Amino acid sequence: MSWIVRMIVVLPALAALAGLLARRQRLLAAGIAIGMSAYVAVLAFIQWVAPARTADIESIGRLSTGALQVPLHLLSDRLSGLVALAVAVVVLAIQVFTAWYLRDDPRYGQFAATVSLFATGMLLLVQASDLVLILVGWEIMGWCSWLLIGHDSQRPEARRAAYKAFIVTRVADIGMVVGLVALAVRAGSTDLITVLTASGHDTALTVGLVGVIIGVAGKSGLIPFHDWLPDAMEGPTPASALIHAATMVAAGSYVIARLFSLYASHDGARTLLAVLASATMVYAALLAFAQTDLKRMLAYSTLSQIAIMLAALAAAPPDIGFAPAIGHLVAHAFFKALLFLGAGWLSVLAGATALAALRGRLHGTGALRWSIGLGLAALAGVPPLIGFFTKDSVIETSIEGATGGGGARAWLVVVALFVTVVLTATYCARAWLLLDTPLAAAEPQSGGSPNAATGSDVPEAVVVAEEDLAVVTAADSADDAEVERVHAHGHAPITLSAALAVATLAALTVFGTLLLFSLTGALKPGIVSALLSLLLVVGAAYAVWTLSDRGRHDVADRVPSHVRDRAVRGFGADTAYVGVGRAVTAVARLVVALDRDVVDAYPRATVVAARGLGRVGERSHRGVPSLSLLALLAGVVVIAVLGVTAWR
Amino acid sequence: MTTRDIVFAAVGAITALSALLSVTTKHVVHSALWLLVSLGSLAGCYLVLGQELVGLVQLLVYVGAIVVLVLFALMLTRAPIGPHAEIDTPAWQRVVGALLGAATTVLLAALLLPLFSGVTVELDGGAPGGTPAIAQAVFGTWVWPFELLSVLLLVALIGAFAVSRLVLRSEDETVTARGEVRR
Amino acid sequence: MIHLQLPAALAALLAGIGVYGVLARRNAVLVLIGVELILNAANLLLVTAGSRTGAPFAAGPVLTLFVITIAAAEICVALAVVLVLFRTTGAIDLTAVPDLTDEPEPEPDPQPDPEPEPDLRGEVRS
Amino acid sequence: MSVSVDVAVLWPALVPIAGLVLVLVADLVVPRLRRVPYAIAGVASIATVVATIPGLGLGGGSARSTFCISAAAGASGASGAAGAVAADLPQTCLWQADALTSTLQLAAALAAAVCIALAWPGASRRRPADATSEPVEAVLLLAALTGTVVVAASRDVGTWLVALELATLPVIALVALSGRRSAVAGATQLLVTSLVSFALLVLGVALWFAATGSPFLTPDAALSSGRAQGVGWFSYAPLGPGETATTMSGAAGATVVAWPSVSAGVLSLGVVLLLAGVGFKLSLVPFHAWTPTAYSGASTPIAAFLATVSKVAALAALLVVLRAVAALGTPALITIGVLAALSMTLGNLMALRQDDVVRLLAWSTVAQAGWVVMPLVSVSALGIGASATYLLAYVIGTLVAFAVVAVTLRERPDGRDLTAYDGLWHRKPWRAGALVLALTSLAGLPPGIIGLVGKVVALRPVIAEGWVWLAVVAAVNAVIGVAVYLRWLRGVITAPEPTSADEALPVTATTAATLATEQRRVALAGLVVAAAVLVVVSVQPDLLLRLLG
Amino acid sequence: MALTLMLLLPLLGAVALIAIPGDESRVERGIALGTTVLTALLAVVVVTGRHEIDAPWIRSLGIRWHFGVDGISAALVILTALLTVAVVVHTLAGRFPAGGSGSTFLGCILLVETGALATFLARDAILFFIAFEVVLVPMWVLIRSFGDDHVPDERRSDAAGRFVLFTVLGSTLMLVGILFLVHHQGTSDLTELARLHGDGISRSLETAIAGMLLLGLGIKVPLWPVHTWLPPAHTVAPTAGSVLLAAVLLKMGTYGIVRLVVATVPNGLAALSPVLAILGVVGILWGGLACLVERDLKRLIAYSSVAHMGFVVLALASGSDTGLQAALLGNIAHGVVAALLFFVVGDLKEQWGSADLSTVRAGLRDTSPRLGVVLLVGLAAALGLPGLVSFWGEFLALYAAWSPAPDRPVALLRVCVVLGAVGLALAAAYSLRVARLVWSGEASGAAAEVPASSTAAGEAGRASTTGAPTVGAPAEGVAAEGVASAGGAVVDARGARWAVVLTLAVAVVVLGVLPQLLLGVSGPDAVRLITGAGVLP
Repeated sequence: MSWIVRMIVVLPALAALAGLLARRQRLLAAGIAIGMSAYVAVLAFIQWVAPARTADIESIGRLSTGALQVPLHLLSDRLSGLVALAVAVVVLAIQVFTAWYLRDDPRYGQFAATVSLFATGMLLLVQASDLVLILVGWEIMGWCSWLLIGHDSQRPEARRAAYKAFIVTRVADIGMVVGLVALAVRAGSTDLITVLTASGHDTALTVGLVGVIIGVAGKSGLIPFHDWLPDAMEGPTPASALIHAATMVAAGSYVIARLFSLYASHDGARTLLAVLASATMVYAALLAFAQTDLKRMLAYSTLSQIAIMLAALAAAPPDIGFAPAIGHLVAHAFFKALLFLGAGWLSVLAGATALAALRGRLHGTGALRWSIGLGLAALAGVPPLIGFFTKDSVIETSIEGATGGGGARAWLVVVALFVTVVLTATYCARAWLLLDTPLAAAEPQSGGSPNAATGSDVPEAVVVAEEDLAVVTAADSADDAEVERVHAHGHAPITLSAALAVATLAALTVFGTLLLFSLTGALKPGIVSALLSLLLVVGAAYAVWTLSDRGRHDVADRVPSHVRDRAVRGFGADTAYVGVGRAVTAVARLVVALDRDVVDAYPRATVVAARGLGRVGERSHRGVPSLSLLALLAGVVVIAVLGVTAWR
Repeated sequence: MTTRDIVFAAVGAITALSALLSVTTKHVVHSALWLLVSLGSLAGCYLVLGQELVGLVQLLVYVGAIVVLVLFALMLTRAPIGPHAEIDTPAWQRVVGALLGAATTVLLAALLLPLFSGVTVELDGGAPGGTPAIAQAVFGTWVWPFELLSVLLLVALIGAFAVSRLVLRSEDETVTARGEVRR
Repeated sequence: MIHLQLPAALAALLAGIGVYGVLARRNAVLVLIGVELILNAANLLLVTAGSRTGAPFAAGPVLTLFVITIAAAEICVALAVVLVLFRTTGAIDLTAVPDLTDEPEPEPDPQPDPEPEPDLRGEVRS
Repeated sequence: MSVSVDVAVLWPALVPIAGLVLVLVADLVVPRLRRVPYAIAGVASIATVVATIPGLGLGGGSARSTFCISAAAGASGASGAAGAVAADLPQTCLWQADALTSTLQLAAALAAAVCIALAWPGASRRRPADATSEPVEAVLLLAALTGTVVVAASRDVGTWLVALELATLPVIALVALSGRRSAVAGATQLLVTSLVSFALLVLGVALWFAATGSPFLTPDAALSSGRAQGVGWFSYAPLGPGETATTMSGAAGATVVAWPSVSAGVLSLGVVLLLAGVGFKLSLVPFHAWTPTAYSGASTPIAAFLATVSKVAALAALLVVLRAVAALGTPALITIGVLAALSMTLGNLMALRQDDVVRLLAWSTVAQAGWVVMPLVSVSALGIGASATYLLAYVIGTLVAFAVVAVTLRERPDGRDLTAYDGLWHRKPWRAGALVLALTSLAGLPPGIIGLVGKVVALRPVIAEGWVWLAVVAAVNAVIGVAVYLRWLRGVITAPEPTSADEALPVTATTAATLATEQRRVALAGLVVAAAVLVVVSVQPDLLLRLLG
Repeated sequence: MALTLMLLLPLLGAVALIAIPGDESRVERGIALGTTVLTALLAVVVVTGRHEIDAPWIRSLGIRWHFGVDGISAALVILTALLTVAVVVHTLAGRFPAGGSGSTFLGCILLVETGALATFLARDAILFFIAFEVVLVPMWVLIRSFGDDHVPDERRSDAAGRFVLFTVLGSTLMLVGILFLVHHQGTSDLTELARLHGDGISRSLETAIAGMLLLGLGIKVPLWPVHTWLPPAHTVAPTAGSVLLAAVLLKMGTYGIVRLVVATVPNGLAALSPVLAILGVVGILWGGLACLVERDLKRLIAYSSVAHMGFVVLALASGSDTGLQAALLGNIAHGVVAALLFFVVGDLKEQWGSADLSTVRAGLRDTSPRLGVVLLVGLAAALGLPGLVSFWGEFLALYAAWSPAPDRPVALLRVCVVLGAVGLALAAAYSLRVARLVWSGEASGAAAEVPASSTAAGEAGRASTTGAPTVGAPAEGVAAEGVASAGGAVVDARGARWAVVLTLAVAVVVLGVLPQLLLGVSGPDAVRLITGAGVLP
């Protein structure tokens, strides 16, 4: 059995390597990528069916690191089985879809290979039974996200977005690294089981848990690290699907789930997590409502949904544990992948991702309409789709946590959850109405063509210094990527396999709930909460329906325009990042100046002093015999006095 | 205080005084002559100390040869006859010189006087270091440095001879005035 | 009988006067006088110490004789050099800055000295 | 006479004297042959090298001695109770050559031979008017060598003084004989400095004699000054009953030293004056001022002689004194430490500014003198051996450097400019290799391993005494020193600028053609010998180190 | 026997090469290549067989010709030998740098190899010092004569002079420290000194000795604030010189700290560890920050070296066996990564004529994908990406600093850990900055800020800087034109050069995936060294 676990991790890596070597042969590259993902999916399925329930699968052997134990074991249990399966399936679907989506991209080979490597990172993290391996997987994903987001490296926005994504998450990783180090120190080992069972060292535990939360906040886009995620839409849509659905952003939830028993015993860390998650889920949902771009809306919805998972982990009572959160992770993986692939499909058809350009384009697209509809419904939590059950489980768990001694922290989560339910339903309804209401019924747009509308406000936003850490990205520039892509490659009908991949995800969105039965406690709907949230969803949808005049208007237009503009731009979070970047740059300039004018001044001053002394010496050595006699006799007297007094 | 002490004090005072005059006089030739007096009286000191041979050699070599050489040199270098202010170094240098000289004296005296305090030598009854003993030592014990000394003298003469005959290639060039800095 | 402190004191005095003489004179020949005074101070000390009973091998007087001889040899060479100096520069002033430029070389070499020692110069700030 | 003379032991001193006499005779017989004096001098110095070889293998405390004074002779000078004491005196010799001494003698003779080779007269005479120049120079060189050889083996103040002067006086004349105006300036400065230094030296000797009562530079003599009861002159005899201290004075033989510390103070002053007197010859700051003037005034071979043989003489003389003083177990001499630090620093700083290679080497000599005496802060066998070792390493390196300069000067008149060596690596790879080895050895960098080992050796006694400040000063100076020598090397390894090199080449060719090939060959031979020694000791430094025991 | 041969072979090769008057003939290439390859083979033999040689050398000083290999030095020996092969192959595959004959160049490389190998193998403290000095002159020649011929002679001279003078100051101070140690312990044998483990020296003296040694070795490492010699040296040095400097010479400093300080004066090191840790962390941050605004690519990598060596120093300050392992691993990691980066950057500089980042150029990703991909691997490794070789050293360094040996200041070290982790973020920032500018080929924003300063870009650069921020096809076209004319086409790595960089990139990955390859070698000896149980079996 253990070889399956190893293969799950190693195969995508091999696929990445092989794909890189075969990048010139497009078919071969696609074959490798898809074949390997399929094989991994099969293996993951086997693991899901029969997890080995062991945590000491050797990977590359124990490291000789002195007192520290680094066994580098892998594990396999129900949790890893479920998540690995979800990941593998989503990756497979994305690989299949990519083969079509990037059909004309000259660097398709690299892209597919990078996706495989990305899958390696996530699967390694899922299967790891060692903090170091978790960190390895974690960072591999970060690096691959840089490559994927920056895939269109001709576009400055893409480069900046990639840079921003990596730097922001990397800054947060300071906490992750310190946290994992602290946890390892506490246990004297990096083995997960040892870490979980170790005791004592409260400081190290606090530092460890808080550090991990900071790291997770970075990767999962919690406030204040959230702003990289919308910008990451600069990447090709499959990359967005990959990052947002099952892998990178969700990895934080998985890590905290793995460490749940430690968190369960530490209220402080959980309170921090609850506050961050609650704030993020509401804030992101609000922003999602205001977005003008479909992909950015989905990105904000991701932030909100991930925050829901983390909130579940923050509020869950210890006896229920992490299962509801993981349930929602899986559900989110399916429906978000579905939504992104659907959005990609749609953008190919429509040649844009801006909602204004997409208005009504969904109407009459058959399978695509169904897919997006299902996705949005699942996102909004409409029964009987998977999103409904998992979200309700989260709410129920939180309420249990709140009533069962969770206190203010859990109540905060509960309130935030209900608010988010309303907001989610609102923006989903808005999106559906915008996309599905035929253009004829809609009011004429004032903005003109998206190109002209977006092109005008770009320059002011992207003037950044070379050295700046963070970058301003035009809010709508994700759209430009699609526009250019379609402009370059033209429209093409979707291939059967790609459509099939989308359909599979749609099916999983509907029936995926069944998978969750394998994880005890993942499904835990409560009648009251379910009804309440259903009521809220329906109410919100109805409100949107009426306010938007049955879809003829964009309901978000009712928001005052100055507020909305700023919301579209993320309320200046990016500017704040730029500010931080500028500050760091200023410090760096100071360092360089100090390096040159202070640190290096000493050697230079030495040289000047040596030269000066030499000049003085030269002036006093012009061969005057009298002076040499003076020096001689003065020297003799001095050393004689010195010698006589210092003798013995 | 014995007779010898008194005699020595007298001769020594002459020695010191004339030495002082020889280094302070503004008169170039006087300086050499005062040196003559000083070295001569020093020979007297040697005699008082019971070292007749040394005293005689002092008179012979120093007073007879060296001082005469110095006088010759003064003449050959066209030293001005009569007092001349230009023979001394700048005042600051002389002050430093005086300080250093005083320091030398003080240092030596501070160390030597305790060393010889109370040490007396009986010279009247025929000193053991008489001339025959010296002769015996020079040609016995000290024969090796003595022979080397002869080599030294020979070489010094040859060297002095060659140097004084030296014809500079640049002789026909304009002779620069004293103290002029060319560069 | 004689107290040896007296000659010792005289020696110290002579040495001091000699040191002053060396430093106070700019005429090379007169500097030699100062040197002679120091030498004689040393000689007096040698004789004084040698006159103490028990000096082996008549060391005091013998060394004095040696020193006198060496001094004579020195003066020989010294005066020769002084004469050459006089012939070269027309003066025997020891406080003068000597003219170290030699006779014209085959090529006068008027080129300015290259900038000495550019090592460790500050980085060129770009 | 009760002085034994063993001619076989004395050969190293007799050979150069014989050569000296032979030169004079030859000049009488065949005054026209200009190379004969040099040939004789060369042969004589090489023979001196051979003569010192038997002394090299001496191990432990053994030495080849002559002019030894038997106990009876010593007693005859004294009388009474002193005679009884003198019977216990170990044999005192005026010539005592152990391994260290022999090695220094060997180095001096070898360096002299190389200098003679470098000074080999050519067919085109520099001073046609001066026919006597060559024999005089040969005589003076041999005399200076004699002085050096003798001073190293001397153990009494008489020989020591005479030999030291014998090593100094001819050099003054040699500098003056270079016949340039700057040479006269250099000679003048050297002369007055040496005269005053010699006067101080005599004063120091007198103080030594006054303090110890012994004319010998031996440990016993030194010990007699500080010990209440000893074998020396001013020692207490055991007081018999009824006797009082006052009655001990006078003819009783054992006189009273009032306070042993007084005598020690006198001794210390004596040693310091000796150090100062020798320091001038070693170019220690502040006795160094003559160095650049004299070096640049003198002709290059003479400068090389000053930088090598003279230094050997000076250090040998100093070591004779310090080996005697070492018996006192005197702790470190602060004086030497200060002098060493000053010399290194000033020498290096000044060398950094020189554009004339001879002046550069002159200042480097000052700096290296600091390194040479630095180990002597520990007045012990360790320090003395280290000092001698460093001296030899320095002598070899400097000799090679001077040889390269001398050979280059024979080819191009601007050979004293630093720029004349630009691109030497490409023009004359072997000579450049020798120069690189020499300069790196002086800088204490590989491939000049011997210089590096020298630095290790020189620092050891300092460390053993715990003189951190001096070690740090030395470390800093090692850096400046490297800057000094690399400044020269920088040009050597640079590829020549095409323009300047092409212009320079024809000049070089014609100049070389006019020069006698034999002259060049001999000079080159000198260079090759020196460089070969440098290579050998760099590969196996132990060869050099073991010579010194 | 094999060991002596291994040391003598490059030496003799160097002598032969330097003595050969000719220029770039076939014979020289053969000698250089044959010597290095043979040396590398012998190195493998020596390391696997754990050879040792012990013969008298300078008897009077008690210095023995004592060389041997153990777990601490094994990896470094192999690294040095193999990298020299890489350097020689890389050199032979291209054009020799201007400034002198090719044989001199190769000879200097071989001399550096000799010195480095001898340093890593020396088992005698003074022998170590001598070997330490051997590399100086050849490296000085490499920088001075064969340095970048685009910069004025004075800058070459300055860089070379700085290198030598700083290092000599360091090594002479180190010598003073060594002599103190040897004087008080009575032996210069490193094994014996390690066995004594500081016994018999008072604590204050131990601290003084450790201070002296650390000061001396710190210059070579280089430790902040005595690092200022490194950036100029790297900037000016030819590719081969940069590679050897970064990958081999810097290692001598940290190796020296392990051998001479950790093993012999542990208490002194413990007393100084706060200072060491602070300097290490300041170096990490300082280097990282400097890299954020540095314009010259080679200088940038030099500063990143300062940062990386800061981690090694931090690990050493912790005093635990994990820390020692981290330091040794970090050492090798930096050696491989820096070598890779300098090879690539050297190639680029050779073609660009400068390594100025403010010049606008086309992205490597498009113009020369091979160089691009290895550069990317190198940068990923430089930012400490897990799964690549640097990660392990840095992670373990942080771990070790968090849980140091008992006698260390825990609170201070933990602060250092946090700051070190900040340094990791900075590493990401500057690595990606380089990747953005070079790999993806970003038109530089700084060029727009200071248009006057970027002379190289000229007209084309100005055209592209104005064009760059605007989005859209026409502007893109202008930028592309400007890029093409300013940067010129970069010929991709081919043949032997490609093999060299590819091998290094593969090594970065393989060692990153299997760090046990290195850790396993040094593990047992590291523990013995920390506990003072002697080093050699």
